[in-house]
Amino acid sequence: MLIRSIRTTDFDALMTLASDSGVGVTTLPANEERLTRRIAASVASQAAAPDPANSSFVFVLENDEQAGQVVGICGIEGSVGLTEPWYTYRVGTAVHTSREIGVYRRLDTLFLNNDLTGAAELCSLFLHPEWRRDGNGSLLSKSRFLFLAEFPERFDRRVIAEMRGVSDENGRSPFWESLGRHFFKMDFSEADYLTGIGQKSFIAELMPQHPVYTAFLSDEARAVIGKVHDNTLPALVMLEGEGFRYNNSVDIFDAGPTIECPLPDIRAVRDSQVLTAKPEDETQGRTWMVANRRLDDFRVCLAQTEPTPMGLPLTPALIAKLGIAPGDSVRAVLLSSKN
Amino acid sequence: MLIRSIRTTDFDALMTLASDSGVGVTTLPANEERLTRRIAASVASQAAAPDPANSSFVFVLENDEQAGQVVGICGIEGSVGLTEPWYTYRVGTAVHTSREIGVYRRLDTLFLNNDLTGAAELCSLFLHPEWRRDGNGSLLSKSRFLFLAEFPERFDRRVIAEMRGVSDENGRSPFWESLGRHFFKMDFSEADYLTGIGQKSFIAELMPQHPVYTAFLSDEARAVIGKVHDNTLPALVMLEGEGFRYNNSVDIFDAGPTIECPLPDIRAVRDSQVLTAKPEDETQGRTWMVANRRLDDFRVCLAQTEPTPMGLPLTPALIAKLGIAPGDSVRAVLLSSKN
Amino acid sequence: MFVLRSSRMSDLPGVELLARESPVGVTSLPESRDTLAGKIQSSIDSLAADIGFHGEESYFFVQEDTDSGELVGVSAIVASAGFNEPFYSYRNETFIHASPGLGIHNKIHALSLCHDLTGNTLLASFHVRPALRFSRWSDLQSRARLLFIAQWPERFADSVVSEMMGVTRPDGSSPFWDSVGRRFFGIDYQDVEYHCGVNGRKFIAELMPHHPLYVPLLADDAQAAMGQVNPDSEVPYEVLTREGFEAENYIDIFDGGPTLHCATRAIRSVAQSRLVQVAAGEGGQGDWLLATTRRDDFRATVVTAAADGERITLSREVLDRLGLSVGDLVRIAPL
Amino acid sequence: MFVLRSSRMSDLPGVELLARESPVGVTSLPESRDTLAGKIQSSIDSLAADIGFHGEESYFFVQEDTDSGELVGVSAIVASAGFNEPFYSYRNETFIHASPGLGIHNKIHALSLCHDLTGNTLLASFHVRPALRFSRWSDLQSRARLLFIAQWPERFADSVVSEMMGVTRPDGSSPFWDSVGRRFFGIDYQDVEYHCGVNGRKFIAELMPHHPLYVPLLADDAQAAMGQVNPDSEVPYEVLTREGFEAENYIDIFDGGPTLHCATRAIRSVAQSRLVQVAAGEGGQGDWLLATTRRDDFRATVVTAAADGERITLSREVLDRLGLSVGDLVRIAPL
Repeated sequence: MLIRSIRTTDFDALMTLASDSGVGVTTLPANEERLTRRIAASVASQAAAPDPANSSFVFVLENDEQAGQVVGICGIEGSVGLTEPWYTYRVGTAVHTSREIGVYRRLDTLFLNNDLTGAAELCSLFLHPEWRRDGNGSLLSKSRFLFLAEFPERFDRRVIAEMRGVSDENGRSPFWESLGRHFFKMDFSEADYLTGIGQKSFIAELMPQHPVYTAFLSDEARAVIGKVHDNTLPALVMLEGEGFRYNNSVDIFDAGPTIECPLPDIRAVRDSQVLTAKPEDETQGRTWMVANRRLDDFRVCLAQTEPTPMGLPLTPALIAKLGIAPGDSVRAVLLSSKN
Repeated sequence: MLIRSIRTTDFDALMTLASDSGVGVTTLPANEERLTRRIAASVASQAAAPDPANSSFVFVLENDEQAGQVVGICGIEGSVGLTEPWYTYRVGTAVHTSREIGVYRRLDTLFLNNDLTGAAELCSLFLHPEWRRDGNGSLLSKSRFLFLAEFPERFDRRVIAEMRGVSDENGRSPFWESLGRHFFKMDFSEADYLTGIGQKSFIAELMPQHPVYTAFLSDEARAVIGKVHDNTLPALVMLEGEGFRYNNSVDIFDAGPTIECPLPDIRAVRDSQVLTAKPEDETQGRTWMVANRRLDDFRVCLAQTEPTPMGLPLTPALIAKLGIAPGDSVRAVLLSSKN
Repeated sequence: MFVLRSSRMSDLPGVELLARESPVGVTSLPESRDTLAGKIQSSIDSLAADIGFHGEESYFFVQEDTDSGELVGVSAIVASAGFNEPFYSYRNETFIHASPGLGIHNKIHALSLCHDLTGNTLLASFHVRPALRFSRWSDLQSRARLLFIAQWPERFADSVVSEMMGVTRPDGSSPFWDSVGRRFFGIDYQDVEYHCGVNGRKFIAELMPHHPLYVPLLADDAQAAMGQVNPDSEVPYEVLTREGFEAENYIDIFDGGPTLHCATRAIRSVAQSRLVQVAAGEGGQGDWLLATTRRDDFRATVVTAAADGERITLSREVLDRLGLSVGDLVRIAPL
Repeated sequence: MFVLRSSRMSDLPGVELLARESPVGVTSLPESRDTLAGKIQSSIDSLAADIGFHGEESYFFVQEDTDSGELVGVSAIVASAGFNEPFYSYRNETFIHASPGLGIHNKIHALSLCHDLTGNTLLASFHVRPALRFSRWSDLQSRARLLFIAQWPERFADSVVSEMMGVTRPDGSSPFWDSVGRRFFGIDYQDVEYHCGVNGRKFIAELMPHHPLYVPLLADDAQAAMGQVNPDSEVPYEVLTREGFEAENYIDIFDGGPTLHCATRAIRSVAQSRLVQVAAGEGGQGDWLLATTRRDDFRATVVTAAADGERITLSREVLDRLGLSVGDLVRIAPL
């Protein structure tokens, strides 16, 4: 399996992949015009001056053993909210006390804000269900950290990831039913889709602008604030393992948590090393992610190996797959902090 | 020099010390009744059930070579805001855009909130000016982390510290002049004093309850949001070295930053070790803080030593000063991560 | 015959009986002897003082059955609502949330805590014996205050407000309170009404929401209770809406009952009242609300009598009961 | 003589000249031929339509010098302010921040963006030639609209509002805008007025502050400009305050000028207007505002004539200029 920069020729494969994606993955809707734009943006980002405002990188997971079939996608935005406002709710606390009548009340509040404006974002993660095995999910998600480690000047120092919130098998979000529906008069999936295709101005137009006391929401809605969908739990655990933390920011539609980590503190960024690719016919050891350090044709593979003082042993096949020559440098990190 | 739990008999020494304290140290006003209460609370906390709500510990720095003169003080609250609301401003971002007329505006906002309710607080730090040397300041401040490490169940997991904001030599705060004065119709020092003596209900009564756009504040006021007083810079640097971070919470009066760190992530907590006190006539090595692990008569000293597999070498004099016997266990950590 | 007059300290036992009988939502009439005595004393002091501009005065009136001497009703005027502390209301706000692109145009209602009515003159403490409800004597109890205001306008604000009790359940709980106030106060509706009557309203600033409450998020029965009048307030509500008071903009922060308001000069009994001279005699067809113009001995009643632009003809009994002599000026308004 | 009438498309060149001459703050009268043509067409359509309840109609009137045929003034009525998008104002709010313990009692003023006036009828686009300012003809230009409203009340709301231009500096910039709006829009006052006139007001929802602005935090000259009327708006301000309009509660979100408002039935020219029959003749001392009652040919003027409760006597010239015959009904109000 190979992670590589997206190419214009990936369009058809991506449309197929996108139509398999469900409600909640707002950044990968099955919309031709938007997909075309995303691919073009990623290609343009490679040539752009190193500024977070110019960065919109997308990578694909290719099954290189089966004629280059694209089975997954992931992306990183250098800096969000610079053209359209980026909305989140902040979960805050309001304490009301009166000594005179002996009352102490603590209420949670939701403040609409744009506090995450400017942050880099991990986005667009999607892996075909058949390929959700053998560490492909980890590779797809974490490969981005080697790119961040290699090109930090192209990304904001604050890195965020939006986690899908709780909804039932029909796409019904209890948070939406209790709050958003009153203001948007539409289904959650419709609002989610509109956001996904970049029609965000309706949020400013329709959203409650004043803080909301969660006491006025349904019990089910309160219970899911800051909680992820069961399907997203593995992704959350994985990113927490990399150092990401929930900091009281939640999605305005489904109340899923936004987690964040300073770029240099991400485990796979901090622990990654630059090593020399050392050809060996056979290698063994723990599982490493290995990247080719190239901006224009970035590639990442997994390898069972262990670094030596002479460099990182890699098979010639793997070296070829990375598009490098023996003796070139690579950036590598253990796939997981636990192995 | 010796850090130890405060005692009722320290009252006179503390009144003297308090009257040397200036504007900005709201937690140590020269107020008899309040000092008496603080001492009593600390003594009572030792006997209380282990619950953050019961914890209000105060320690003193004693010059044990000069008849036990008290030259410094520091404290830890187990959980703030449980009787009176604990106010901070959150520095947020509001983005306003209109595609139609091509405008993108990013404005900072100040949201009054009680988000830090429940957190443990480092407080009441004061060291007599003559004794601000030889690492006394570091010892005074950091000794608390050994207490936190020893008795974590008595403190909230979230530990905060309020840093004094910018004011000039006359105690004039530019932030106060631009914001607070309009609502409180009093001097900064008066508001600061009232808060210090626990008269906090006037805040709810007089404070602007709606978010404030910082664009309407003076340039000087905007410039000091989240900034510390020059005199406080060393303390900030020291706490940052221990892992504390600014998270966009500022003081409602002078806009000084509140910094925070999860209790187990504080460097001196995380790296502290429990070792056996091993008597040696002479010891040498780096500078360690050594604590006696006692709740009722907690003591901390500095020692030049290095741990051995047999324990931590300490002179008999130091062991006596800690109020322990040879072979008792102590908790120790390097005074600084850098030495 | 019934006569309304400014209260004296000797009225206290009778006022207490009426307070005990009054519904719990009349916060301005608590069953506390000290509080009631304070209201009477404040009224006595206010009447004695020379006032150039309305301030912290209040006026307390009782209605007496002149045959039995029994008190049958009470009512009061507070010159400035919220003189010492703000007078809180929820303002009904409408936010329009429109997205032309999506063809959506929503009106979202919200309740904002406000002090808009602070400083207005407040009609309060209204209660009459149940047997007199919807009679001319309940009109007297409510409207004699308006003649008092018409007579001494310098003592009152340009606008007058009055809080109507909101709806409660049979057990005395309030659906509006349970969905709204309870979340912030954590105590029962009866308790908060008691605290308000006895301890003043300082704690409201400390406990009430600082941000508008979106109405669609409130419980259905709380939404239904907004602006609804308790059956116990039907009498003053009916009287005051007839006087031109409006109910749309403000509701009570505790029970959601409407707060009526009207520009002073537009109040019917103020606008239509006039000063006439007293003549002695019998007969006449008109029903008149009539009040003396003596601040040291304010009395009012309802009479059926002949009146024109200059004169009203009153029977000997009325003259006696009101302490009037022929030639005195009185203020009258059509009933 | 001057006659006001509903506008026709052939008025466009004359209207353009007046629009060019009008001050920049009259956003409802931009120098855009298309926009002006749209306003005239909308007026023609609105007059032709049968209306049961006020909606998106608007009415556009011009005043003509009947001797020269030259247009000397324009004015308009928008049946429902903010029909398609909310009508924004800043509401003047007062928050009371009191601490009894400290003996502090502050009134803090704040400006809250609101939609309170959405749906009210709006008087807009007023402009007369400078030579006619403060003459009876500027009265005619403004007040003929009120007779129109009185004649067809079902076409209008229960309240009427009108925005007065706020103060500007000699260079055309606005002190209120520079301290307030500019922070959110980042563009010049003239630009925002232009966008409003041409692009509508959708962008306001996107850019305006969502939270109240505390007045003490505004620049001194912005505070001073709140509710102040630009000299160019003195004429309509003077006319409308004479009509009973009030200026206290709302100000314009861009320049801080007052937004006047009045209950429709309380407007003086509405309340005092009456229908009378036309008689032919000369003489008479009264000055009357007079309008036809024909929706398909609305005309109005000011006459000095004799009138009583049933009849007004008009000269042959007036009858001709207004297209009236003896016996026709006209609506008149004292000038």
